[in-house]
Amino acid sequence: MSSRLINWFKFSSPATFYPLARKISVASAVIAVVLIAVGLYMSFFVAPTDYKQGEGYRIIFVHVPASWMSMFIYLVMAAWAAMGLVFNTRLSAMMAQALAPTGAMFAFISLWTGSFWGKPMWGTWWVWDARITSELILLFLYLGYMALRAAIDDPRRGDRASAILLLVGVVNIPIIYYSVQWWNTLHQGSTIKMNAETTMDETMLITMLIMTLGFWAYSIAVAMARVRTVILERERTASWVRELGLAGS
Amino acid sequence: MTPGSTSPSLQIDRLCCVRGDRTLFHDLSFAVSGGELLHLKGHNGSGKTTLLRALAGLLLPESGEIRWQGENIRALREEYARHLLYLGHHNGIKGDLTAVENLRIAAILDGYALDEETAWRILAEIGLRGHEDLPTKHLSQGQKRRVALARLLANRATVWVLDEPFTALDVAAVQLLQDVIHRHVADGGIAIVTTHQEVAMIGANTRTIELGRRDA
Amino acid sequence: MLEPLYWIIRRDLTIAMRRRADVFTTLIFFVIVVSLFPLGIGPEPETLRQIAPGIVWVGALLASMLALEQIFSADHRDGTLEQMLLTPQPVSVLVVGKILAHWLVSGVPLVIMAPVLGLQYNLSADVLLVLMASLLLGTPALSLIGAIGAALTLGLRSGGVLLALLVLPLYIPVLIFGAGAVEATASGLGGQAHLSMLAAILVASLVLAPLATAAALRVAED
Amino acid sequence: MAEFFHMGGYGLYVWGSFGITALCMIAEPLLLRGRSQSIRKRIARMARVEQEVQQ
Repeated sequence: MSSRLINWFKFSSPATFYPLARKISVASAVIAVVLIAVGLYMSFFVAPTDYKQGEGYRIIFVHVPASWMSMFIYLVMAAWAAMGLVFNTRLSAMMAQALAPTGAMFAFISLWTGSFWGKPMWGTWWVWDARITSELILLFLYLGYMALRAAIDDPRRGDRASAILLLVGVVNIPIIYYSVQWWNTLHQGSTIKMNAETTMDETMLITMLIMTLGFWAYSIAVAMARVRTVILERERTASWVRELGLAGS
Repeated sequence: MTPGSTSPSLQIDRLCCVRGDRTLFHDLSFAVSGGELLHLKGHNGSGKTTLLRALAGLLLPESGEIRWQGENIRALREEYARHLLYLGHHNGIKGDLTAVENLRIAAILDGYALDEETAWRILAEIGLRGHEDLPTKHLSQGQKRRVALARLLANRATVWVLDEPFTALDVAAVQLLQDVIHRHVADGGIAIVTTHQEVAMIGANTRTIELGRRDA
Repeated sequence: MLEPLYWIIRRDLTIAMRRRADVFTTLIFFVIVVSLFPLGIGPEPETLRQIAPGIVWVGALLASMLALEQIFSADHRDGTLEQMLLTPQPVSVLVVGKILAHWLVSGVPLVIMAPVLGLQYNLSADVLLVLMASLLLGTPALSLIGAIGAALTLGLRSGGVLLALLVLPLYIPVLIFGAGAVEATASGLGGQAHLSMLAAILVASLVLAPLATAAALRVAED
Repeated sequence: MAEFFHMGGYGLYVWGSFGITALCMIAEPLLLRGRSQSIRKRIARMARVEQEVQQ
């Protein structure tokens, strides 16, 4: 009996999740729009000018949330991957798959805005700073994951292989980060901190938190929308997909 | 053979395998016990190879269980492998090693020692006299298959899972292989065999399952 | 557990000895890549001495990665890999054996060759010694980590390039501590700390990487 | 207003950062929409073909 239940669970969970994902996606999208609008308003009109970095510091309101999201999404993907490997559920692998492009995008935004912040502050577009270098490596890890997924035709093999890669990556991230930091201190890296927490004004902190929450909601909205597409792509022959009656929509 | 009085048994419970978009079989259930020969038939693409790979534990089924002595083979892993001999489409022999070396390495990895003398005797029995110490890449297709099949004579596994064992074999070898399989079954072992050509696998305790009949 | 390990190493070494030409390809690649840099940078001895640790290390890293692509593919093609997954031996032990054999054939020659290449870059004797030590600790770690990537990309169309994309980011710590050890010695700081970090990475990857590789091989043979 | 866009001399950097972020976060949902529509169309087409076959 119990194995029958598991059976049912495995087969129909993408089907039952499909409509649920839509609800989550729409709700998160609304929250994201509101939070990001508030966050942008605060970034430009409420938060005061920094006495050291002038108006240029406002970049951190997108840079820091994007960096946090890029790291956090990788961890979430790894957690889904582990679940998928242990319980052999397809949906968890699909969730990891759906999150990857968004995570990679945030890693890219983090690098881009970091570079735009560094140019006026340090005078160069690129500095081999420990954080920036680690973020670059994180982007490589995302790209590797997506490339591996794309290279494997059988989706189930793709699920399991990319899950292993994610877990290997997540074990390695602290080691990579530590080694990059070691390397950086030995080579007299830049001493300027990007988000010097000590000088952070309270409104700045609140603004950053609101932006971060907005990015969170955005990520959930996009990931849920993408997981719906992934489900359709992978389950296109399943009877429940045919019964959706997608014609016209 | 396993010690103790329980007869070996392999149970397949509501097995379902998917390849890409295609469901190869769905809710497939059957059981095989010691002294039985299971002959799997089916057209190309009906999922015979997939089923055998699942039975060997190489392939993770979409759902359902395969149980050896009542326990899921996924949980048993190495313990199940001890009782299993799988022969797939590939011969599983290294072209740079000789037949004797191939046979001995396979034996050691399977967990038992095979001395040089026995290896030579087995290879002679299977009709490779004079080719024993030649790198197997110099052998013909049929001879390579014989090297792979020599493992059947050396092995002590209970469950034989053989995927198309008769391909590339001549009439004499087919006869020999049939005898070996029937002897194994008569000794209380299990043999699960696929063929697509009509090789007479009939003997005592032979059961035939045809895959791909019902449309999944 | 040690007996199958011994036999798998013996098996792979026997095969490698019977196709000796393959062994030299990796080594020649290493020599050529490292010799290319002075041609691109200029023969200034001081500049070369400064960048030597990085170049020799990156060269060794690329050579070891290229060699790794082959570690499982032959066994995958002829079906011996699936037989290995079906033996009563723990797959991770067999994987360790295969990696060790592979390292003996492709990694050790790099370690031996490195000081010769170091001479091209005017490195002093004690620096060369540390270079060898760092490679001796580092290349097996590279093989262990790279084997995960080789198993994940087994049988895929774009295997080689994909392997590089997956594995190179994971190689970064080994590169940092490996080249760092040599550089620290050259600048008189001493490379002890770096070498012990390398040893720690080697031990960690010896414990963890074979498990991941074994899991990846099971997936690849699915 | 001009002063606001000038950002105390940091205009290029601030707007370059916020701009690319906005671009990415608007482009991603749009691209996703395209992908979703193409698979929906394909499923609808498959369903039509199936119906025709049945008739």
